[in-house]
Amino acid sequence: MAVKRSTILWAAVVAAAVVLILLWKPTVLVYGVQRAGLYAAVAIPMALVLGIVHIVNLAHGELMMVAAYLAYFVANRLLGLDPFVAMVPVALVMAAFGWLIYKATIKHALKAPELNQLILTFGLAIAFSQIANLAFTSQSFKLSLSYVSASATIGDVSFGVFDFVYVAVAVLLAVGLRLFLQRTRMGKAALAVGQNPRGAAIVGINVDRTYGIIFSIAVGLMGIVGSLFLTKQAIFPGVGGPYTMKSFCLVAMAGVGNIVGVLYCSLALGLSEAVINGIRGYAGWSNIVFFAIIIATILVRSYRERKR
Amino acid sequence: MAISETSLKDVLLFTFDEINKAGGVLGKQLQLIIVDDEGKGDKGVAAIEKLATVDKVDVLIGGIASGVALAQVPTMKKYQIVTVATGAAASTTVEKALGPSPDSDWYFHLHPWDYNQGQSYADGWDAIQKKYPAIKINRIFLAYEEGAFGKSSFDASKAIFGTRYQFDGASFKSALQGGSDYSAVLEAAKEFKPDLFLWAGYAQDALPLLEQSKAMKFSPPVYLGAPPAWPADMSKSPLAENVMLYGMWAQSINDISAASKKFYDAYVKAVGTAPTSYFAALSYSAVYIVADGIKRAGGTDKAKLIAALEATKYASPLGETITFSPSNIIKHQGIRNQKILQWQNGRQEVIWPFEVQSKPIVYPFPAW
Amino acid sequence: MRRPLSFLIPLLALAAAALLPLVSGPYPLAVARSVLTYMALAISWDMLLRSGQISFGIAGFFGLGAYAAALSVLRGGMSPILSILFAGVFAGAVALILGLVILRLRAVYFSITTLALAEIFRVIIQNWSDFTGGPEGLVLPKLIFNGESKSLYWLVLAAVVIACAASTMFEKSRIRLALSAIRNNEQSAAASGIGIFKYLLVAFVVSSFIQGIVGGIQLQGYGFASPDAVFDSNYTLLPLAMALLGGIHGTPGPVIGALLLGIAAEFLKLHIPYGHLVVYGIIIVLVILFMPQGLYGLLRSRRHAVAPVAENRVDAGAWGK
Amino acid sequence: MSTLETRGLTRRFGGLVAVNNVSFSLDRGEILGVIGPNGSGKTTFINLVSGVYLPSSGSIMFKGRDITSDAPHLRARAGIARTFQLIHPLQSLTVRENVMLGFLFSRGMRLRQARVEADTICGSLGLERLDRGVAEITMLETKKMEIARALANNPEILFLDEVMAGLNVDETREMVGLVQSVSRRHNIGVGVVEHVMSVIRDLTHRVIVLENGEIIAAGPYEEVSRNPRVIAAYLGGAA
Repeated sequence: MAVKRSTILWAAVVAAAVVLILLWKPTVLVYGVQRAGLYAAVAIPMALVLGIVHIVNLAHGELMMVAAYLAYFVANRLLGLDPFVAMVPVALVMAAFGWLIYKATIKHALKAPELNQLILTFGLAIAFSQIANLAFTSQSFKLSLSYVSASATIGDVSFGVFDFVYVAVAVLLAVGLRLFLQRTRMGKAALAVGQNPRGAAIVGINVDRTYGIIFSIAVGLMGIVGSLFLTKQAIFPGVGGPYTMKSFCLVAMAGVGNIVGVLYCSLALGLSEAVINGIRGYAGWSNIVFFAIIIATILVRSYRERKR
Repeated sequence: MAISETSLKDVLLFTFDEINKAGGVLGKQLQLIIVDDEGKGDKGVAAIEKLATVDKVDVLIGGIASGVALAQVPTMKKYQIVTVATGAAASTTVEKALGPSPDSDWYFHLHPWDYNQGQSYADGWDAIQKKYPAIKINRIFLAYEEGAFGKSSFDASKAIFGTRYQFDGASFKSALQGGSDYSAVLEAAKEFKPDLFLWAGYAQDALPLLEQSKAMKFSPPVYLGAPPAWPADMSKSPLAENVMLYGMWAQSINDISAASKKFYDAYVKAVGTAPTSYFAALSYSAVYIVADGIKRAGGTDKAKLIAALEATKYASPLGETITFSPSNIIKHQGIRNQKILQWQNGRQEVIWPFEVQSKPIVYPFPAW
Repeated sequence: MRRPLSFLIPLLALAAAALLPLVSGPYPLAVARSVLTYMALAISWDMLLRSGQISFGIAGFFGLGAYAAALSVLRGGMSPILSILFAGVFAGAVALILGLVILRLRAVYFSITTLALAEIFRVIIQNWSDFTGGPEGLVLPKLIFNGESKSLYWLVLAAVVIACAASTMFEKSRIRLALSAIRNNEQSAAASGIGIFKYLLVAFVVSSFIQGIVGGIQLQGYGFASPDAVFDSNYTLLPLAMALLGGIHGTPGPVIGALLLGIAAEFLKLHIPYGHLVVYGIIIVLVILFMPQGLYGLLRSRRHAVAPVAENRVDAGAWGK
Repeated sequence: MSTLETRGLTRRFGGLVAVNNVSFSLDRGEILGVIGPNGSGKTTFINLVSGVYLPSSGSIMFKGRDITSDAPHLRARAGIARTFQLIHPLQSLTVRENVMLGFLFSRGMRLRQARVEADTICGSLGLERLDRGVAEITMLETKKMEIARALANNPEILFLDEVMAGLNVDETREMVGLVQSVSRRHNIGVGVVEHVMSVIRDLTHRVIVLENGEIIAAGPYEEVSRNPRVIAAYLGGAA
């Protein structure tokens, strides 16, 4: 009963917020949702890694950067593929790259304290972005694709609709991963490893291989996300950094291992950022909203758990 | 911060090479020592200390980020090595820290200060409106990135345009800092209905801003950008057509300036691509100004070199002859003018100053 | 044998550090200044880490200290030295107030909260333009000691001495036992009468105080503060990497780590002008892979021939809880 | 009035009632057995008394004072000590340092004094070479250290949570003697949670039996062990 009541309460709060935004500035809703889609799409692979391999990958955003460069140079310049087509080979190459990173580095730090893993991936992040800097300089590259300016007009307001692709991909990723983890043999094994690696090893699951596959899948997904990112954004060596932090925050807010939760949290953050952005003269404060909401969520949850 | 220090490095390398291959200065080869400041204040200070005391250099060239320059000023003041600065536009901080003559006479500031730029833009738009009666500008909107660069652009623009025009602005998070969405600032701009829409951000913002403007059907009569560099692919985008920009150098100046042509050819040969930022031409100029100064001073004696640099008359690739004269605080200010340019058929064409105009202005900016 | 030696080495090191300006030029001093800055931060971070709490908010309190010092001089007319102290007290006071709330959090949730707080400090300062100077920052009319290299160096060294002293005090007193116990197992610690919250608060406030002091010194030594410069995430990540490379849970580790990484960074820059940061990143990766205990940990375990225990990791990892 | 008394102590986790309406008392010098099948709420009960959890309802009185909502470390200082079922010694500390903690933080001694006291108490329990890390000592030594750590708090009440688990027959016998002498010497009321019935029989004066969080029987061991409800509970628990 208690669960139900709180769900109704939340639904009411959300509905009220939506109605208020619609009355005030309907486009804020559109942009908030789109923003949320991007955040979630980038964060979900990190949630997967954290939930199962129990590693906070500080090179997460940098992997997206690598994928975006890959999509830009190999797929677009050499083969002339659209990013939506290029994402397939890029994802495969990235998955292989992920496997390599796992075997060469992550694997050897799994038994160490989590701090070591943190610094390890931090080192990887520096190396990736600096190699990109060395190879391509810090100048930015940007594709020109006419479809990213796709527009819709309702009444006298026009807004971009392309970014809903992010939302679609985020939902697909979340649902797909959930199905994978709950329905497939591999996924169930991964879930078991994530919950209790020792126990999983005892029942005969190859824990190391499972970690490797999950990490590789996550990096492969970053190939998709990176290609997608390239459609609309300019790329440069430092492009990934801020997304590492955003994803880290989102994943922590959703709660470790909660992939679908990332969707809700992204939505909450995307909307509230868009709202603050929509108030003239206060756009600069929207950054605070992101972090304030995260802290508030974490604190409320911690106090509630204590009470329980 | 936005500019690649590596591309700047390439410019310095090939310019030194060029001078040395032509016999050097006073029969001697110029020696280049590069230290990366990593865009950080403390690294920048250590770099100055090293160059001053270990390498004992005669001249310092470079510096783009105001933040680093700010950290370096006290140390530079300590050694008072002759410096030709190619960046650092923030007058309220950097110029103030340098202080007035004679304590800052060793400092030759090539790049315009923010108020120089602002004044230059004001002059430019006055002149353009006079020459083209069809162009009427009453309302100006500035979209600026929320960091130091954008905020100082806003402050300087407001001071100069705020009194004569209807002026408004709003900030956005640059893609350089992880921003991805310009909808709020564009909505505010659209509502304001500006005659001139200006944005002050980084190369990373250029095309996404245009794309989102198109999606939102926002097409002001003048769409103007003022980033320190443009993305490499800008010319390939159909959206770039007739976007206007502020800058100091463009390929089109090659048509009217032999110095520009020489710089451009050398750059393409050494780096492999066309320059994406006017800082390349600025750095190139700085090296030639120094070489020329040493030649006229007959060596690197500080007092003589400063005197020689004061008398600089360098026909630069920027399409203007560079001389030094006092600015608001310091004694040696080089360039004051920016140019107003416009993308036409994938090329940056100079619109103003009219003396170096390469193409007439296309107005208004076409609606999508 | 061990006692006088463990007493002597730090003293000799301190003497050598204090005398460095008499023999070296301004360039090594400038490098040393930044190495010492990171060293003090690394030590302060480690002091909280001994309780098991991993802070990602070093840059936050560092930046807060820098701004507190700048504003106290520019708006309050405080003297430079006093402003540095004020910076520490201010950062400590903020830590005290925030600590009352956030020290109930553990593991990744505490880490992320400190990270978020640092970002919140930055955004407040960036947007509160009228008071803080906004994104363009603040410039002091002149540097402390008129920017004289040796004095500036000694000033930063003083911060390191303060950090070492506080850290040693933590190590030699009951605080070490309390923090170690809390890190190992909070229920056991409480069953021995340890007031967990109180000791966490002490460690958090003291380490933030030091970070504030270091921020204040940074401001006085370079003469300006801007949100991008003083809240730079490097002020969090580098000290963290240094402490880890040197070895955590003690004073010598961060000291060794800062020396090693700080000097390596500058050395690499001189010898590989293009791409030194790539090598830097790779070094971090290699050290973590091959010396997971850190350098000092390696030395210590050699000497005692005891298999080191990876004590921070609990079965599925502390992040997993 | 008894030294420690609970009245109607209840703790719910979500829908599950782990401890239900437990009222009991324990006096100094008395040794009480707490038994019951797995999952009957024994450890939760100790966790409630020592303050790891707060009760959903009911109260805890210690020496006539209501300590129901006191923090765990304050209860330790007041005189309620405990050991843990899943022993988690503090691995970064030596054996001596583990034992010193209570003297330092519960009794507020200085380091030097705490050191002397720790050595004394360890000596009385037969613990030697106190500079060793806790990873290097045997199971018996670990158990002794746990008791020493608890005694360092100068308790009036001490709860031992399966302190015999993992010991062989001889070691168990030694520990039984140790607990008896500790209780007698320091006049401590001891609550013993134990699975091994022979230990309960030899050690305790009185027994309470928990099933599904409720007390289903109380009294001397001989009496309780013949109680049909208790036998059923154990058989049911085993089946």
